Amino acid sequence: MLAPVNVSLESLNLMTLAPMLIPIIGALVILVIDMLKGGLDKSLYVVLSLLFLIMDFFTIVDASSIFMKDGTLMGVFDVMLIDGLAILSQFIIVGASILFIPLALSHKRFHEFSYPEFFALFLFMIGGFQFMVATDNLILVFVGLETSSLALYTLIAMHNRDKSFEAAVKYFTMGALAAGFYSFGAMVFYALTGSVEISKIAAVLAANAYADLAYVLIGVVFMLAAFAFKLSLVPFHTWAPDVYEGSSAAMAGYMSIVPKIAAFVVAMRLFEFLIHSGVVWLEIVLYIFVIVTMTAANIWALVQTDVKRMLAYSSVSHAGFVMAAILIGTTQSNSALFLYWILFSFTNLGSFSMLWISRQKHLPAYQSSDHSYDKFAGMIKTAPIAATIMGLFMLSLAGIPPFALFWGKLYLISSAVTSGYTVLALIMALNSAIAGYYYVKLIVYMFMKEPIVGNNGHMYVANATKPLRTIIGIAAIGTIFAFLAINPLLEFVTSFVYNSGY
Amino acid sequence: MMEIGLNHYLILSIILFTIGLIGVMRRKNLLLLFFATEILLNSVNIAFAAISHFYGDLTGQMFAFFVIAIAASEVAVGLGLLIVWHKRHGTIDLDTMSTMRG
Amino acid sequence: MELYLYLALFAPLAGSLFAALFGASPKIMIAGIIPSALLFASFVSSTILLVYILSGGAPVHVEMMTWMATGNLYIPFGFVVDQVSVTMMMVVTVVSTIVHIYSIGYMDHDKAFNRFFAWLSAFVFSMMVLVMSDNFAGLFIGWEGVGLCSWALIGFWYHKESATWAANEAFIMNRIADLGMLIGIFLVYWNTGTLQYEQAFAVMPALGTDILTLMGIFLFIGAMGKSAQFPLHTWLADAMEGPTPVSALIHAATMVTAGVYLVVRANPLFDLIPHVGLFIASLGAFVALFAASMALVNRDMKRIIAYSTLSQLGYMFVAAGLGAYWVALFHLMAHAFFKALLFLGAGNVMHAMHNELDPFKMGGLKKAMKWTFIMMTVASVALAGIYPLAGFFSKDLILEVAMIEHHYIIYSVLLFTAGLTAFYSFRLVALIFHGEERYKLFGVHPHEAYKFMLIAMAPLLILAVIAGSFKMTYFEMVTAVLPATEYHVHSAVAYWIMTIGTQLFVIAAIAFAYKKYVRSGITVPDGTSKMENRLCYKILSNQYYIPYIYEEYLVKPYRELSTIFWKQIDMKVVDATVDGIAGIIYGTGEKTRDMQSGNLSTMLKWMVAGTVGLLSLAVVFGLAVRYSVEIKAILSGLGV
Amino acid sequence: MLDHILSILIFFPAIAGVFGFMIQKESVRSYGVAVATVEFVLSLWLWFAFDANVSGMQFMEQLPLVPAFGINYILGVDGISLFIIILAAFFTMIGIASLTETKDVKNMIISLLFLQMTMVGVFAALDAIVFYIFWELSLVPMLYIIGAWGGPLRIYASVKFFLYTFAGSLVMLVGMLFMAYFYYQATGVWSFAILEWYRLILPENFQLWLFAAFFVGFAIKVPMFPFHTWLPYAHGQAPTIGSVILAAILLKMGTYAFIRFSLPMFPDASAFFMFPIAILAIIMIIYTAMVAYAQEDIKQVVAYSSVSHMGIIILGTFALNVEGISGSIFLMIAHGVVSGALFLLVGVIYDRRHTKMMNQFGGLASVMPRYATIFGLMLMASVGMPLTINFVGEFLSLLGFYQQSHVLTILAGTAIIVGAIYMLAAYKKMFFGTVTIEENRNLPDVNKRELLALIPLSIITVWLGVYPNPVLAPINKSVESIVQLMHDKSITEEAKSRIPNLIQGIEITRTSKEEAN
Repeated sequence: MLAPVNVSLESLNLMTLAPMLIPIIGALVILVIDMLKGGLDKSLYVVLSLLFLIMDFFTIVDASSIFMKDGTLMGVFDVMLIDGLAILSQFIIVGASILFIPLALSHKRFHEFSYPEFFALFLFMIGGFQFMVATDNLILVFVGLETSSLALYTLIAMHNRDKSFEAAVKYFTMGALAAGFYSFGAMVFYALTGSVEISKIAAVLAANAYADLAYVLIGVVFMLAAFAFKLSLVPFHTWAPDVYEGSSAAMAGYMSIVPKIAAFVVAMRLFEFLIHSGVVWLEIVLYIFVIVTMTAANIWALVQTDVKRMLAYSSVSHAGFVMAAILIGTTQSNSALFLYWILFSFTNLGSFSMLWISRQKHLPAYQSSDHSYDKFAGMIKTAPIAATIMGLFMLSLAGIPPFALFWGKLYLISSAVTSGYTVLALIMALNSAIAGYYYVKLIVYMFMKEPIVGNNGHMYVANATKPLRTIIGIAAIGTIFAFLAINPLLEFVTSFVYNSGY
Repeated sequence: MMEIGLNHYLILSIILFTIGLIGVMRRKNLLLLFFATEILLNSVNIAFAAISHFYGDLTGQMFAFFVIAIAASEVAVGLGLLIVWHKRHGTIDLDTMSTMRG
Repeated sequence: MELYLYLALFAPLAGSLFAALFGASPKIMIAGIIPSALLFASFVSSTILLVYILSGGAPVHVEMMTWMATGNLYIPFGFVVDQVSVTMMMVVTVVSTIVHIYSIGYMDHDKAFNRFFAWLSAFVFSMMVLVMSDNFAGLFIGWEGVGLCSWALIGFWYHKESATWAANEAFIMNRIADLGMLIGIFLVYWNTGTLQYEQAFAVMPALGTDILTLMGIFLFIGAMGKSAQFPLHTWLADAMEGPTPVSALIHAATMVTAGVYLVVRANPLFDLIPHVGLFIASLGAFVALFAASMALVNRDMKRIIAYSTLSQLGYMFVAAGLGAYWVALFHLMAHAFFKALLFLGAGNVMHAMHNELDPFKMGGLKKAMKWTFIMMTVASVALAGIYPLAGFFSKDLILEVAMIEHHYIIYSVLLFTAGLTAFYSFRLVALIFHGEERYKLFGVHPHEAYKFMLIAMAPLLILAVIAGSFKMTYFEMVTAVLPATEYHVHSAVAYWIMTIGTQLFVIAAIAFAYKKYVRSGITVPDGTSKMENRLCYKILSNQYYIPYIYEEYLVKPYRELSTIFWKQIDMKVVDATVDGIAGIIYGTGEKTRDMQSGNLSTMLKWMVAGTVGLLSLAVVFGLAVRYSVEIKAILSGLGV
Repeated sequence: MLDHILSILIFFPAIAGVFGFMIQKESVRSYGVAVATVEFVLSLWLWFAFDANVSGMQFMEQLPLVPAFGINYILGVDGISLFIIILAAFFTMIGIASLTETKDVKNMIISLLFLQMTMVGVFAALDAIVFYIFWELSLVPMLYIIGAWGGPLRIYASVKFFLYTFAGSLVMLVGMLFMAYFYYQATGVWSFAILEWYRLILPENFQLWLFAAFFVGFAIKVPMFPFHTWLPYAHGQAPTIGSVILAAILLKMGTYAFIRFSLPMFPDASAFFMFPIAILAIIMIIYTAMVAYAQEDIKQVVAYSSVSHMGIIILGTFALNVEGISGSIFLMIAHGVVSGALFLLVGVIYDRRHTKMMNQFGGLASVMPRYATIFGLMLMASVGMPLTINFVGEFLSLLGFYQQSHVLTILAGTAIIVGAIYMLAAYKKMFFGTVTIEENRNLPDVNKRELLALIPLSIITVWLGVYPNPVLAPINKSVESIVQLMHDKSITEEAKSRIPNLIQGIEITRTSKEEAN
């Protein structure tokens, strides 16, 4: 029989829940406001969301100072786990969200932003991501994952175009399949160890010295499939380009950053103990995943004609690149993962925002899609500053120093080198070179071609407003002056990763 | 009479899961596709419940409950999308859904 | 004395720069006069230096400044005036001063008068650097400098395809030899640690013969190019495309003798390697004969003289190769005088004949051009080596050297060549100045050259006559630095037999030439006569087909190979590989992008396929681990 | 101010470039000239303040950049880099001053100023990552210059240039990371400081791999055969100014990097790879010279001639002795001046006739005598006429290499022959003969603006040919210390014997020679 549970409030350590609760409360507040008085302008919701997110951010800052003092924090029946990874990833999640939400204040009116539900769902989604990263309980991971995913599907669909629905349905269906994989994988681990907590699973497996390796591997396969979907590793990536294309540019940029960091953290928690326990199979499979993902995605990105789709493939490739960190699994590589992702957030959000401000409602005849390359031809002549900034983001994505992403690549490749993954390091380097082509291709269009007749450059900033410009400005400054921030970031990230035991 | 043991449940679960997978691959109708994903999730639920019983531990059943809850919300979202799609296109055939490619 | 050294050296440079100032402007007289005056100053300084040296002064050695210094290498701009270089300085300044003055008249009507003097003086400067330098690097500066000026002057009339072609040929062929020279310099440096003559030669006796032989060979390759020795000789005849004063100065008197000068200068080296010396001498003898034979049938006045130069260079190399450096240098000097005279005379004829070069179209010019006739005849006599003119003293000496050194083959070749020399020289004189006035057929009205040109030539005339008398003074002087071997046939009888025999042989050759060509009825050969269709005539008139062979088997293949390298290899292999790699990557993308068919069903299948793939990998791996012991057993059983 | 003169040299043009956006379009050229002149004067001041008797680094600056990972902003110059920096400043100045582009001239000048920042940065950087930053960054303005102002194939050419060099330098980056890792293993500290790396003695097989990794990056940049094919396209399509800067400065980055990185860090590998590299260099020399001979476009001739000359530079570098390395550094400067001038000269005629095909010319010597004269001077410098700047470099490079191999030097020495062949042939086609094409009959001779660029170059060509010492002496000083370092560091017998020990000086080489005999 179950023993009565005696719970004291302190031992629950509700503080650990605070960061997740704030966006959820925020979402509820927005819904309540809408119920009380409908028809309010989107700016209200934007600012409200922003406020809650900033509050959220500060609780994470708070949590990080506690972490620095006391180390890893458990709470709520040890379900919540606030360690360095959780804090770092939450920083990225919330930070990117803060940068994303003002993008709703576009010049042109878009369907989704007129619904308060959009913002509520958005905040729910953030709460979901935060749950996902701040636990090592597979149930809570699942809940967080699905909360955020379901919200995300809806957010994509709310863009209210044919392509958006198509994208949402595709994403949704595949997500459902991935959810099935995930639960199956969790089931296998549960069957093997009788626990759904990663640390306990690890302990039990280690205790019997991986006697049932074949079964462990089956569990790993399904987990891997689920996360490969989320991280868009080839061949589980097929949703990515379509979903990016279907959703608004801003949303696509967001999707390339936040869901992935959440998935990376879980993958790190789940797979690294396996790799470190000597599951060679996983190492090989991850190796293959990493190489195939970054190379194949790069190659497909080469042949795209639409910038957003190209960026989608490029995001896939970046995910593969960063997956190498999990494969390598040292403190340096894990730090590199976070460093990379922080820098990637700035750059990628910046570039997608540039697409967002050039979003047209109606396509002129020469444009086959929203952001075809042709659209950017001769941009330097008509909109020089926008072109320069866009070029900057492309250079950063290509890994040209001293722009932001270079430092991430540098550190990540260095971690590969340090751990003896020489060939991997070379492949990573050469992939950066292949990637150079499609980033430069956009630069070529913008800087070296003549503008199409009738293009006066206005369309590049047609959707721009002050908040959007500010976000782009922040992204640009972050991208250019990253070199000043690398050292503090690196020290911060390394100490957090190291103190979490990764 | 054979004793029904854990293995039987697990085998059932795996069979159901496989059926679900095949359904996911074969079905062209969106609705049937959703059914297939439900089968997937529910097959796992069976396994969870059985394992939970086997260990005498409630965690598995808890997981199953969460899965049920999530499956329910998935259906809600999925059906929502499906309805919109049907409104716009009058069909829920998967093959109509390929404007984006490459 | 340093002042005079610098004056002698830099006055021509000043003249050159002065003329260059007006390089692009229309002709002004001053651009010719000032350089000539400066050259005269150089000549005077050289004379003062000569007197100083003659009066027993120590060699003047100055180090102007550092040129290159790195590592252990130290190359200064150092100049030395010793007995050898002062001789060369005298030759150079005398001939060039005369040629300059002569050119004022000769180039009178040329648009590029100013440019001509700029280059001509620049040449003299380079030549002075060449002879006065106290190290191999400095020599090389002059060496390349004269090559450059020669290029510019051969191609002076750059609108003429043949001239520019000849210029480039000369330059490139010289470059081939210069590579040898360069390698020789490297060898000297890495084995002696210095490029200064004095130090380097001081170390050389301690070096192995192999190294010294290599050094000698490579340095001599350099000399072969500049002095147009076989097989690098073709450029010299083609170089006659340049204005005649250029031929006189560069391609007769000075530049082409630089090779001889090099061997003379490097005598301590060549003394150590007599086998190389013998090779040099043999080649020299061969060239002497070879060139003379081509001169026999040639129908271009200037080319005939050029071949004769080539032939005489062969004589000089014989002397130098056999260790008779002072003889070589002496012949060099004497030859410079009468050959320059001959060329300048030819220049006069050309002027008179409106640039006609074929002696068969001339004839009987002695009436119209008395002084030129005299000068050219004297020069030819000197060339033929008739007593008491300059050639006798120098050329016969070389024959004696060959005899005394017991190289009888060389001796006989040289002797035979002497006869040929006399023949073709007087064939030329006869065709030009004697016989019928065939030029009238071509409507030409010849006239004598400007008086000052003739006066300018006068010193050469005098020198060609009296240069032999300097022999003893010269000998005493240069033997201070050169091996003082005196060449005397031991018995007086033998000496007299040899000398008189040679003289008779030569005179007979002259007489034969006159007999054959001073007669009426000589017509311009049109390729129909019996002689012209003889094989040996064809071989000779086609210069042994060597230019043809070079063109067909070197130049053309080089051009074709270049095109193949570019179009086939660079574009189609190297570049295509690079583009191919890029193309493969891009093509893979194009081909596989259909994987993203946009169909949800396919996407789901990919996911399931991926999972199943992973699963099967897992199973395989799991099985492999479980049965690893058995697998190993099986594999070892299979001998893996 | 002297304490930070290098930073000023690097960032002054960049900051000026940023401000340049505010300048009126018509005035921007004067602005550019002014900025570049100030920069040039600053660089001259650097030379003036440079102590030629010091072999080590001068004007060092150090700021932490990413100390946690050992990346610091370290700058410094020695005799090796000093003159290339001055050359970069000089060429930017005359390049802008003689600019004839009129299209988007503002963007052009701003790009040039940024390019200048990267060029100076590369040569002043003493931290591998800082070096790498400038190295890569230099691609961007060049990409733009070629791609936006170039010929018909400009986009292909610029992208090829970019990707090729980018790919190569990424391999180099991996090598740098390895090097830093080895340093970390040896000392427990991360560092990318080149001077720190110098102190590290690596086992031979590590050296070989690292050398290969660095080699890929450098060889593509140089460009060495068979990685050279981007260069003719880049040159062929680039506007004049682009070619000038590319040939004069950017190519030198590769050869400079060999001397800065490969030699002192991997002396054994350098000795090990000396012969293969020398053979590549010889192929470069002869093969590209022949390819140059086959060209129909005068600019391509000059472009391929660049490759050919770079071969000699490489050869001199891998002579591994003071003479050769000094010579190769000097030849870098010399080739910069001469090829830069040649490209300017090609630009002159291109501006007049809008064609670079040699068969469109002929007889130009009579139409444009001054042009022909300057071209002739540069031609002679290019073929290595003594008393011109190139000769000093070529002579020393070949002289240096002769110590290592007789036969290879003879082969490499054919450079003076094949070089003369294509150059004279080109000159003949363009300048000699009679004017056959009507448009050529009244071409104006070089004008004042062009002379502004060409005359200083001509003066330098002759001045440094006659009196190279002001440049050669500081180079020599620094090279001696590098060679000594290499000798001390080397561990294999092969390398010890190949690299001279300067402390005992020539005695060693001479006795070993005699023994060999």
